[in-house]
Amino acid sequence: MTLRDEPAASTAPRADVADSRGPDAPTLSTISRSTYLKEAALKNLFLVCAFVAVAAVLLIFMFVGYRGWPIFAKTGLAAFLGGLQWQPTAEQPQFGILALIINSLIATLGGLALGAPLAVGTAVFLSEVATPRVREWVRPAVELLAGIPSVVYGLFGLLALRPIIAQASGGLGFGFATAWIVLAVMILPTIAAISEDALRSIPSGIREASYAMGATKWQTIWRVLLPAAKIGIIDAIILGMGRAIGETMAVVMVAGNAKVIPDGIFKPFLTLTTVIVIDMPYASGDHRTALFGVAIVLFLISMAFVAAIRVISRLGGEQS
Amino acid sequence: MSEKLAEHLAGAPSGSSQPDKFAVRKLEFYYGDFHALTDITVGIQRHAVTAFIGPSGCGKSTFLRTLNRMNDLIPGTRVEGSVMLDRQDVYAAGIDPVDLRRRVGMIFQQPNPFPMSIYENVAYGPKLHGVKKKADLDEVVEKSLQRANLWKEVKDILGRGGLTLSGGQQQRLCIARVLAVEPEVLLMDEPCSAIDPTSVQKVEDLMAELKDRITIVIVTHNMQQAARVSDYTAFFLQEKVNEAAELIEFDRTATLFTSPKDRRTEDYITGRFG
Amino acid sequence: MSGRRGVIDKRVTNAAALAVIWVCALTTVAFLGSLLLYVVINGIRELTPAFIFTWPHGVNMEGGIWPTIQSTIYVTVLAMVIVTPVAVLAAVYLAEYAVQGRLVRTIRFAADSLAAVPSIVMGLFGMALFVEGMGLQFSTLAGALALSFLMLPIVMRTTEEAIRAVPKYIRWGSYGLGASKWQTVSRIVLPAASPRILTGLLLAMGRAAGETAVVIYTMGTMIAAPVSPLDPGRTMPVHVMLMAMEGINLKAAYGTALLLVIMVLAFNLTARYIVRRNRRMQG
Amino acid sequence: MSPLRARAAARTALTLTLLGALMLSALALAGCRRGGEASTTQLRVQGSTTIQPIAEMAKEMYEEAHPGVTVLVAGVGSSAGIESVASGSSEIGTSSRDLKPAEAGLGLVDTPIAHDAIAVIVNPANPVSGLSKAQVAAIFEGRIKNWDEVGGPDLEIGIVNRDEASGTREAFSKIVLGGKPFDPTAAVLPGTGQVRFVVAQARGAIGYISVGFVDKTVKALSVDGVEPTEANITNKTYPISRLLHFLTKGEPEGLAKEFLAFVLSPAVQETVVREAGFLPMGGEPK
Repeated sequence: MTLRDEPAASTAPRADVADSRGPDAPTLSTISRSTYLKEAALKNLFLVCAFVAVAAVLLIFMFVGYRGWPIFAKTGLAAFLGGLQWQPTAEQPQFGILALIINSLIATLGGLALGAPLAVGTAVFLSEVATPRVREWVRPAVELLAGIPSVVYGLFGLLALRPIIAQASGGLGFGFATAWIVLAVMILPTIAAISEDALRSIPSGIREASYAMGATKWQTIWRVLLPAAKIGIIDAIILGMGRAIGETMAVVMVAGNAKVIPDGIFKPFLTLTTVIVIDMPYASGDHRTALFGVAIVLFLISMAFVAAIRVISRLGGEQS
Repeated sequence: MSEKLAEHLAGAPSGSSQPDKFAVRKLEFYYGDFHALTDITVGIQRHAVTAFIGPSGCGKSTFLRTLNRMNDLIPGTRVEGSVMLDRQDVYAAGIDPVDLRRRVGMIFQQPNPFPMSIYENVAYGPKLHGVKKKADLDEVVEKSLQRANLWKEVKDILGRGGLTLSGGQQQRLCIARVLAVEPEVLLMDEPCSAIDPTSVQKVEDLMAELKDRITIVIVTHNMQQAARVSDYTAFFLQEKVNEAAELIEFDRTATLFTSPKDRRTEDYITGRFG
Repeated sequence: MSGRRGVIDKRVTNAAALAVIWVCALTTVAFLGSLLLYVVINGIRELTPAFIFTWPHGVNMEGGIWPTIQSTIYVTVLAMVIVTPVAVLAAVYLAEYAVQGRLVRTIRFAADSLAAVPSIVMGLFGMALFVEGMGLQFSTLAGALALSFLMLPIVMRTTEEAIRAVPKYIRWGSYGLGASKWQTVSRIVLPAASPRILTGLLLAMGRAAGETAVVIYTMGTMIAAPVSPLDPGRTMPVHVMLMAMEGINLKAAYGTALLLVIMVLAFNLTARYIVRRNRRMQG
Repeated sequence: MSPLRARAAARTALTLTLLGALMLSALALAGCRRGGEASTTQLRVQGSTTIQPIAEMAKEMYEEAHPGVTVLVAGVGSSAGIESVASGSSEIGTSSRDLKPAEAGLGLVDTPIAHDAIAVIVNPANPVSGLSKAQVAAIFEGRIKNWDEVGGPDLEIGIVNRDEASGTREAFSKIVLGGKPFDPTAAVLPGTGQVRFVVAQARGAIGYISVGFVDKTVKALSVDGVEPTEANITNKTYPISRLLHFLTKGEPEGLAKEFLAFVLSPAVQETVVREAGFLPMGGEPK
């Protein structure tokens, strides 16, 4: 340790040193009114921008609701939601969307049943099984799958997949079977990406602890990692469901658009989203209002999914 | 104990005819509910290097950051007592922390050049404060880099990214960047802990040169460095976990290191704990 | 103890399960591969300069698809111009100014909800508000406004993440020089976050360029090359959809689809490239 | 320090002003309405997808002959076409069906421009080559479900219907089904080409499209023993046939009148209409 003999400059009188910042240094300035106003104005501007998101949701609800609610008033909510007959152009028009709701649910759940295991498997593969080299190729592939426009999935479904299904089933090729496959592929990247995030956020110490107790890779995945990532994976699946039930363009090309609950998975069907595409070009009057009513239902379903994710995440947060 | 220390500080070690640059009285500091610092009373000598030492987590960096109100940026912090800069309370109502920070510059442990060119890094401060003319900026940039002993190394590569420099050069770039706004005080928070030994030497030389015009406060965990560069040393200690840290001893560096008055200071500088 | 037999069972189960996981991943890749291959094989012959740069003509839209390309680019860029200031400043608020609380929770819930609104609903909303309510009729501006609602949550989220990823100590450096909050945000934080913000923007633009349901009800289906924001147009995805649904000129559907996929992938790949280059530059 | 401060304040003020200006201009843009008045250089033709081919080709030829004139053609379906011309958002509405009673009061003037016949099509592999009109109706109403009921193989019938926006569906429903409802379980496809495409690929399928779109991928059935040939259509022996219409709000005038005259001229009738698979009006009296 080398110590200096004397503190260098401190004790010497300093009055002789020319220094503008002596005791007469400028006083600390107070916050000027203009600075304060400026920063406050900016902060409020940003807040307004952030509030655009809130305003947007309210606007959507209000405008779609404004255009759609007269149909509830006219037919009654129960008849609208619970009616099986969608006969908007009949002489006695009927606006029951129950068949469409049921078809949407069947299409969504089937797509989910096919796509979710595949997606979670892919997520596990990416986070636990793949070597870095393989991962480097598979992950971008999954991400790109997410970027492909839904109309291209629809084109593929209509022109490539549907004829194959038609051959196999002897029917026209439209139906749940075709829609399930298309929807499964479409929701796969969403579910895979979020599940992978959930898996990768598990601290690696947990894996090592499991291996150290003699567990195989699969046991570690099945007993430790998947339970630990449960909340994230459930979120991912709900998000996937939301995407599937709201999907329009891909479904309209392979659904076949018959407004009944079909008596088989190779028979045409119409959903909440596709009825809008099919009917909008010629709908007028109550029919048009009813389509906005369908949009309200879709909007509320999607909000319910978001709320469900909130609740599940909060419950998960309390657990751990 | 602290009352005595305060009395002691009021008289000594100041042999200067000038008042302290900073005079801190009875400072208490809280992070939310956590009481981090208690009863700090100390005077920082003008045109000298003052070192804060102590084991890690003893609050010396926190204290340093109260001097230019950097802690304001952390939500939930609270200060009691007074911090006087040239006899003006920096925590008084209405004081602009932004202007304060221009006058009391700060260097951080991690060299933190902005992701822009060397030139733009140094010119950033002057531009903030309204210098616009290219010629003026050129002059400030050159002068500041020279004062930071970096000019020779970078004068031909001013357009290159600040992040392409070595760690030690980056730290000197940060010093040049601060010097460009001509601060009266330079707070250095462990400026040498993340850079290589040769660069440490350069930064230490720089401090000796700069203190003619600038008051320097340095936080260091390295006692040799404190002994080498500082004129005054303050020793901080948090005696128990979850208890507020306090200032144990403050004196001329030579005195503190050779004949500490407090048992705990002696234990620390002779390496018995910490 | 399960003994030797148990150990073997364990190994067999492990191998079988891992094989299943491999199959999942390979199936995923196979789907992507077959989809891309299908579009490429059917579309590549159509992709001639004449197809890209000339106008469609005749009964079944034979010839080129230039107006749809122009419409797509126009509406996407316009949507980006509309959404960027709002989304970026909103993200600045959330990342730099907001204090966690009810307000922030509300904003986040709204952004998540907005992201979850089905695009067909967004399309009807756009028609109700912009096309009919504001009297914009089917126009590029109406399409861009509706698309900007779609892009808002995406850009907000990626920008907020980008801003949060800027290290604290870089901000301190700026504050330590006497910069105000806005100076620090505008001159240090946003430039430092800009590569990742750009990435988010590109991803959102890719999404918008491929969107069908929103634009079909706001921009219309008329083949036109919009010049003024009030001109209508038919974007590429809408063209693909109409060609496929009409089913007469499938060649145009394939060609447009391939070009659309190339365009969207270009957005995605550029975004990935920017992230990667940026990561490398920052060490 | 204060001039510096002033400069900084000025800069911020500028930034804010610019931001404000941006928002204002966006609002201004949003506020101004598109002029919907008739133009001397632009003609909007909207309506039937069946007529789309004729309108498109005529548009190209007309634009070539009259530089500076733009004809915008959109196939949105007959009903939407009628609505658009009635509301003034197009100058000519095209329709492949007659006006409904409800539409009669809209002040629209109808000019027929071509004959169209609807062919009932099946897969080429289907041995059935002709049906009675009653059989066709029974199939599309869902009363006959298997080809063996009409002399074909034991094969489930897959009905391919058109969407309700389609003028073809409207005509088919009126002529063949007499207004009775279609089998609701039938597939509903929104395009002529898609119907043809699907029927071409599914063995048991049956659909209907304008004769103009029949090609060798599908087989057109004879109805009541009459083949859908040109002669049979123009002499009106083929039972499923109709006229195609151009509609204007009031008597056609200006650009709309010139365009209509052009469409009815032999230059279009003998080439475009034929190439599109329809039959010209010829010298037939209206």
